[in-house]
Amino acid sequence: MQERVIEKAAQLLESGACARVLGWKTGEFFYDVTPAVFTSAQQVRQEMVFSPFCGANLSKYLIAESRKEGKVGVFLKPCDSFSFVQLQKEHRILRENVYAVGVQCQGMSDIEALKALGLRGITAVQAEEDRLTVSTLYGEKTVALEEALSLRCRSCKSRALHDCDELIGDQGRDLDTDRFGEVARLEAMSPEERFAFWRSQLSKCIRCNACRNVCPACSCEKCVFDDPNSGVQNKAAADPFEEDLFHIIRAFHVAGRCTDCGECTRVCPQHIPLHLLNRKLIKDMNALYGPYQAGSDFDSKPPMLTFTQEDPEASIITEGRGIQ
Amino acid sequence: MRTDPLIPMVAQVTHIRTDTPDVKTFRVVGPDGKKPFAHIPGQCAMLSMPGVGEALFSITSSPTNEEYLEFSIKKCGCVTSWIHAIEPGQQVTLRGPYGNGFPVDTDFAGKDLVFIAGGIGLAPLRSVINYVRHYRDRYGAVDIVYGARSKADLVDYEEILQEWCQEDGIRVHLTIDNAQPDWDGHVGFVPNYVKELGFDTGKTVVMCGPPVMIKFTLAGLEELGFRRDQVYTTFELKMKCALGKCGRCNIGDKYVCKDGPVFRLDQMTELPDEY
Amino acid sequence: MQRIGVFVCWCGSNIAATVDVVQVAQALAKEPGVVFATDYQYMCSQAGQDLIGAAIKEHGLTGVVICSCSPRMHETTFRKTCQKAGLNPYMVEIANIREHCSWIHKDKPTATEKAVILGRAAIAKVHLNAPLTAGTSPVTKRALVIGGGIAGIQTALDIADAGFPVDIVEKKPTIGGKMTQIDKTFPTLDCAACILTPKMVDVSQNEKIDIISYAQVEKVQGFVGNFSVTIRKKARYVDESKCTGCGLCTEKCPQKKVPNEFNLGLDTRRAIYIPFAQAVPKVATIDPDYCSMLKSGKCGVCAKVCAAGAIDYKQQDELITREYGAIVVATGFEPIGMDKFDEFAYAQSPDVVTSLELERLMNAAGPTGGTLLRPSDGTHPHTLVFVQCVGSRCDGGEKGKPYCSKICCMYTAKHAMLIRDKYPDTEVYVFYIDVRTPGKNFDEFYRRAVEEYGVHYIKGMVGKVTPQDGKLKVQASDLLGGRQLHIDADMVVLAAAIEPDKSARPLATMLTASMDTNDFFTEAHPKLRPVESPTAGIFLSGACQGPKDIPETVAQAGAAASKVIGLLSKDALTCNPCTAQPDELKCNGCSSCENVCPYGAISYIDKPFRGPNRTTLIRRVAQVNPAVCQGCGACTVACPSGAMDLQGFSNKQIMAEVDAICR
Amino acid sequence: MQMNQEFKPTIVAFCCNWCSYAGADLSGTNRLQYPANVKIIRIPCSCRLNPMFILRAFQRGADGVILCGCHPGDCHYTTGNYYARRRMTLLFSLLDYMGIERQRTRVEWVSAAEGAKFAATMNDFVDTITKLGPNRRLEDLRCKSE
Amino acid sequence: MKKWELSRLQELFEAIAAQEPLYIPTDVSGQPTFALWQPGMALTRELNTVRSAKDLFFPQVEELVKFKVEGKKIQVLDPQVQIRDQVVFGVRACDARSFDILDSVFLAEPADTYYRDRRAHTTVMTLACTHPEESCFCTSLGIDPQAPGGDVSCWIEGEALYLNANTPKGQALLSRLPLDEGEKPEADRSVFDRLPLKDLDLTRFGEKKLLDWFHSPKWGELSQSCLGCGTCTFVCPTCQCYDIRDFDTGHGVQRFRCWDSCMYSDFTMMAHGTNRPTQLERFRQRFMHKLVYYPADHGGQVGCVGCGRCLRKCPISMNIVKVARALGEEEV
Repeated sequence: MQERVIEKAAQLLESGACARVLGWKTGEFFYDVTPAVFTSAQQVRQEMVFSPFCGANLSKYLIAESRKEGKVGVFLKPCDSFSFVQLQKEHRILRENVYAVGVQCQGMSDIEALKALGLRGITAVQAEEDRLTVSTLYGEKTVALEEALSLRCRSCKSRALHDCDELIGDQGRDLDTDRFGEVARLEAMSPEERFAFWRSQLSKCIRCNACRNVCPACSCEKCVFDDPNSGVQNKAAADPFEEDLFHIIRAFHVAGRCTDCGECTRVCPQHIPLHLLNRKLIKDMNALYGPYQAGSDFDSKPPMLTFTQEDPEASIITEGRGIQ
Repeated sequence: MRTDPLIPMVAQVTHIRTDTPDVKTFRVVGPDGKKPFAHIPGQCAMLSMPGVGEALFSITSSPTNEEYLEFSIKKCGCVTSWIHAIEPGQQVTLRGPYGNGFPVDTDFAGKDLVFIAGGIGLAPLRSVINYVRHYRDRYGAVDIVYGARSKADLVDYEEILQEWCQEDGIRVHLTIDNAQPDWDGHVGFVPNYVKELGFDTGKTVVMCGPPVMIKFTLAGLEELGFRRDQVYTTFELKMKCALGKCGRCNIGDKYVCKDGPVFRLDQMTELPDEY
Repeated sequence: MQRIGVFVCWCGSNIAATVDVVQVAQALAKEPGVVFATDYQYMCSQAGQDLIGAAIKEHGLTGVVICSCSPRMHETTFRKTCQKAGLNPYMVEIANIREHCSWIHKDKPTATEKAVILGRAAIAKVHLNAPLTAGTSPVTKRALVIGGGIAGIQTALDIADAGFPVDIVEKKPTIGGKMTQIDKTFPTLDCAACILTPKMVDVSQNEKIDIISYAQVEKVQGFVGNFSVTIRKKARYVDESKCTGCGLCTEKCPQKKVPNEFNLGLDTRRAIYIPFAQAVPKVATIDPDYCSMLKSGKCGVCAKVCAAGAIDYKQQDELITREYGAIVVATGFEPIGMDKFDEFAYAQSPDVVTSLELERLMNAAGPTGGTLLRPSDGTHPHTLVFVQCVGSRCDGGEKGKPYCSKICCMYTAKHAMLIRDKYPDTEVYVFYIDVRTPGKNFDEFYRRAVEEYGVHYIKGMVGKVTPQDGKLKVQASDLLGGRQLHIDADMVVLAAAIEPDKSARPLATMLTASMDTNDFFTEAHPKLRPVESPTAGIFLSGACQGPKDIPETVAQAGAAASKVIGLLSKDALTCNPCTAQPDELKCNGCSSCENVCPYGAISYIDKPFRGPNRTTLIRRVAQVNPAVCQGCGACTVACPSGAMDLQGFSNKQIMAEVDAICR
Repeated sequence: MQMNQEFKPTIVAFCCNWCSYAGADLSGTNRLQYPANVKIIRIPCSCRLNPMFILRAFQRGADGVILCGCHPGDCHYTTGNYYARRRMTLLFSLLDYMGIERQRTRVEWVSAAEGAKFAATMNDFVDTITKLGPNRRLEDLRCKSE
Repeated sequence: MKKWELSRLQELFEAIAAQEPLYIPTDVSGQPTFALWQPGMALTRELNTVRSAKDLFFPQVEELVKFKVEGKKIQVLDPQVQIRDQVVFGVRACDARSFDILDSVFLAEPADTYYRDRRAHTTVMTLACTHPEESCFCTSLGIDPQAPGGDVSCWIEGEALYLNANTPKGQALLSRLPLDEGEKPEADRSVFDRLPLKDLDLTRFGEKKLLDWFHSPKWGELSQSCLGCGTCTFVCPTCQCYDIRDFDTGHGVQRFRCWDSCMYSDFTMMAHGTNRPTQLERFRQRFMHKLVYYPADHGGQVGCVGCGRCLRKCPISMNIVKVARALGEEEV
């Protein structure tokens, strides 16, 4: 796969089809891959990488890149392609300036998953078939690829690539993973337990804004939390309330627009399961207003921007009847 | 009560003068009705309204004024808009003085001085000019070149006419950007006017104004034969602590709040041009 | 920082009895920015308004807070007051300390404390108010009247009389409405057709009036002064311009078994028909449900007999889009269906009829030529029982309506009287809950029925009607006599409740005009603005707003017309300046706002912006048409970046109110 | 809040201008009592209610927040309350999911004619919140009065 | 040197906490962080905390002063910041070095009294590293992870904790504890020689002119995928930029300071614009400050302690090592 991606990128640049290509660049280690803009085939061949650690969703970079001179090539994994479509739906990406190459994905690995297995001082990883050989400062260990799978990939919604000009690998299908299991588990708790859970999680927040800045849905020109005129600007959570406020409002602002790409949880330095907020809203919207997947098409109306006269009343929540 | 440089004192605005449509000059005294603190021309102070915010302003009154501090403030942001809306008697908080100030008693001593200001840029220079006027015998000839968009935008116009223009040994050169009916003075931009005036290269230049003005005036001065080490200017950057700690006004290895705001231009050539 | 004046109104004792107004003024005087605070007996009086005006000038006020009655009552008054004193009218905020405070609380300290908090919220808001200037929009000098009954006719005639063009949209092939079906009118007993048909002719001959019959409103866009309405004119398969109304086709048409809706199905008509002789426009219409030519392509008799060549089987529905400045709703009423009232055997016996059917049975142009005959066997009925309030004043409202249909008492008295007059051999019983006869000469009329004509009025309800041996066994209670009655009647007449026409609900949605739970249109103010809908530019005429008799309907129709004339005589309208405004620097151009805007007020443009380092960025940003925006604020919440804000109800203003209240 | 003092909740009621605010007016006109804890904020339409305002109210010390608007289908702006309904349903669900007491928030449709319903609703809501006690889970300690 | 049985570590904590509040690195909701020790609270098994130990002296949010405003009058109220003696255990050598860097900023005249008082009242017990992560590079900054410094240096070797007081404050603490005497066996240092970043050199940026680094063409490439979040700044033990903000509580105004990040677009934003308009300038500022500006002003001391937090936490895996390497390439 890596060879095909690099070759494609090089070819796009060499042929002049694209002025630049968005991909991933090798790092100091095997896992610290950085999204990068490549401008020459030579650079691509030297520095480009496509490994199971290329988790970063590149679609958000297209907001700026597609507005620059010349065409930009981009490699999109299935979940990234949902964001790609959603951003187009919101008129954020100029599609005519983008050449999208879909890359089939069997799930991405994550250094955090390896760490969760107790591995420390990881200096190298060799991938072969379905196993990873992990070299550490303290010895070598072989783990199943599945064990190294990133948290979000364990509940992948779809391997279908959307709106790509070209595919590397086969077109995938929607998957039927238990995406809302964790949400349901929380829902089943008592309010006190849920409150304790979220307090313990959100109190870790350091308001670094990584979740927001990486989120393809949080692509506002100016976020309300940064805007001195919004009346709610804040920089650090000075009170537990502000920790909640930021995440509630963020979840609400991306409701119906969040494609569930899982970047927020991936980048959180404090491992707050932020996707559980977004997934709750997705689950509710699906249950209340019919199934909807942001970024899966160009025509459907996001549930927060439409209504039916028969929508359930808010009293189903406030009177505790719940969402069926 | 904790004492910390970040904890301000309460001060009171006793008098407000409207200079131009968007500049007002505020007279501030301490809680005891006296001048809050002594300062060097070119130094600044943090004024704030709790709940609105804190901002750094240069002190425009001369240190020789024993009664109060003055600040000429242009309305441009949140804090300045608030200050423009207050009335005399309003209390504010104050901390300072901050910054190095102009080397009035060292580098400037005995020199011929040329002050060049544009718009609100006169504010920090007014303190020096009045200081120099007060100790007139310590300095040589004084030239003041001051320009604004229009006559109405000239700050301290009354003081300039009534006092500066009347004083021996001080030559005031006013200019406005565009001609207007009730103006018989010079018309044109400051950099060009400076070149037209063509000062003796032995003089020391003190300059403050918008970045464009600084840039072109400096070029003009160099054309006239001035060296950068003869030119002083003062900067404005975003500041929060004014103590060289919060990191905002950091340029290169300098902190504008603590190492500035007054710089001799040859010192700046070593710095990134992030100002 | 604003310079705010606070004015606390006593409203006589309405506020002052429960709220310590002096204390409120004193407390609010301490709020930041307040430079003047006072109280006065009646702020809305001329003296009160003068006081405000004087204070604005004397203290150089930039904002005014008035603690008084509801802003719905006097906001406009105080805005004008301030405007006169040179202050922008949108620098005024009202703290509602009457309806929301003094009138609902009894304890003075509590009410006073609350009044202070409400005042604080208003002060906090006015701090963030910005002067707003209302824009203007032009007025299209043409009115649309929806419904061609007596209400619509009268409204159209009055508007046309003032020189403005009017279109009437009527869903039936002819205008005239329910009144055409009525025989005589109470309390004068003059013939309905005699007073209505000349008016119909007036309409058809009036150059200013365009009748669009057999048509329905399909889409409404725009706003007061600038509506754009799409009307679907149904195909009648007859060219209106050619048809002379000779009626030959309606005689020759072989399809004779079509229930005649004009006579409420009591007789039949042809597949091509003119509803009645005086129809306007007097043009034939083909009923596509029955015409064999249209259904199977076989027949074509009408086309053959039509000398004018007006028949056009290929005619299509036509969509007409026209611009209007004002729209009058005159959709009228219908009697409710009787299917839920099995006890009266309406479905079982043709001799159980509704009052409107009785009108047809007594009308000279009706199926019986005006002779009262039993529909079942055409015999002369001797005993008639009238049942009142069938479906009216029903508690719970499952079977019928909670309201009084208002006209039944009088038309029943009329029917009873006419029958006793014409057929003195009949016995007429009227079962009633109450007899309601407010109105000029109404009670006299009812008393004549009882006293002169010997109609048996019995207070009580009919429990059951059972058809048996050609008779209708009526079981009823006599509440005053305290006994059960059994009457063998020949006919039973049901005073069916009336309800708004079925077309009203979808129309209200299109017009964004509000309705009450019974689907009657809501008026802008029940007393002071009875003929206007809360939606600007929409006016109400006739029974669509509530049950009415003919004189009331005509009066309201005239009133609606005069309101329309008032609107159309203006060259431009002042827009509501409290509209949404995007901050282009924050706008993402994502279209969220456009998606939720009910008025289509939002569009997008690509606009160049200054980027960092002297670059130019082209960005898609939202634009709001202030003439179209009505200021609901849906877009402001849909906007994730907060770029869209609502003037007069900005995010910061509302949050300032929240802060002040929760402090 | 002192322990020996009776808990008097702070309630913020957002009312749409056309129906519920008028309903509240009618309730006043008819002298129908409801507790003074309820303070009404007028908004043009229920769809103007930004979730931010609700959170702000809780932050600033509100113990309950209620939104009143026109009945579905009766919105002065035709569709505003339908959007409000979706937004509030989801917001309340999210708050509930985060363990915030679901009874602290409510949406009630009150027409201009329903003065009695307005008063009854407010009485009931105040009652519910009083029983529920002070808002502790979504409070900002800095905003509590000393 | 003092000694304590590792199996009785909780008892040591108990003994310290009985005298002064004790902070230890422990796992809170799955994340290692310094927390107030409570009975039973165990040391984290992770090498280091997510956030650095700087929080102890320079908390993310800190109230500075209160105001009361009435009409035109303002009252300045004491924030009543209570700073008591406290002990922090388990600070790694890198974080301990970061205190020196923070001191040079906060204790420079005029000193920040909030920071100064916390420093003065805190006894720092460091803990030597035995199991570094691959991202560790403190050794390349001249830090010995086995000689962590602070008021008391601690080592875990075998089944014992060894303690050595470095300062009078440390001695005072140890003297109050019932410790045994003992000599620490020589530790195995070989793992430090295997560290992949051991040869990194961050100290040579003083060699060239400041402006040459500033104008390096590499900055564009390096910063192009930066998200502009504050993760690196907030987990960094030496980042110390802060913002001062006011919060109107409805009863008064709280003036507080909170961490800020030079990576944020509003960091230098003024009413009429910003002097660092794009992420390139902001990104450059952060690394220039650590590698060039700070050393220029502090005798060559680099503003980085090699803790490796930014390597582990950056969402796009851009970090000081990559920057230094890229600039180094440029140099060659």
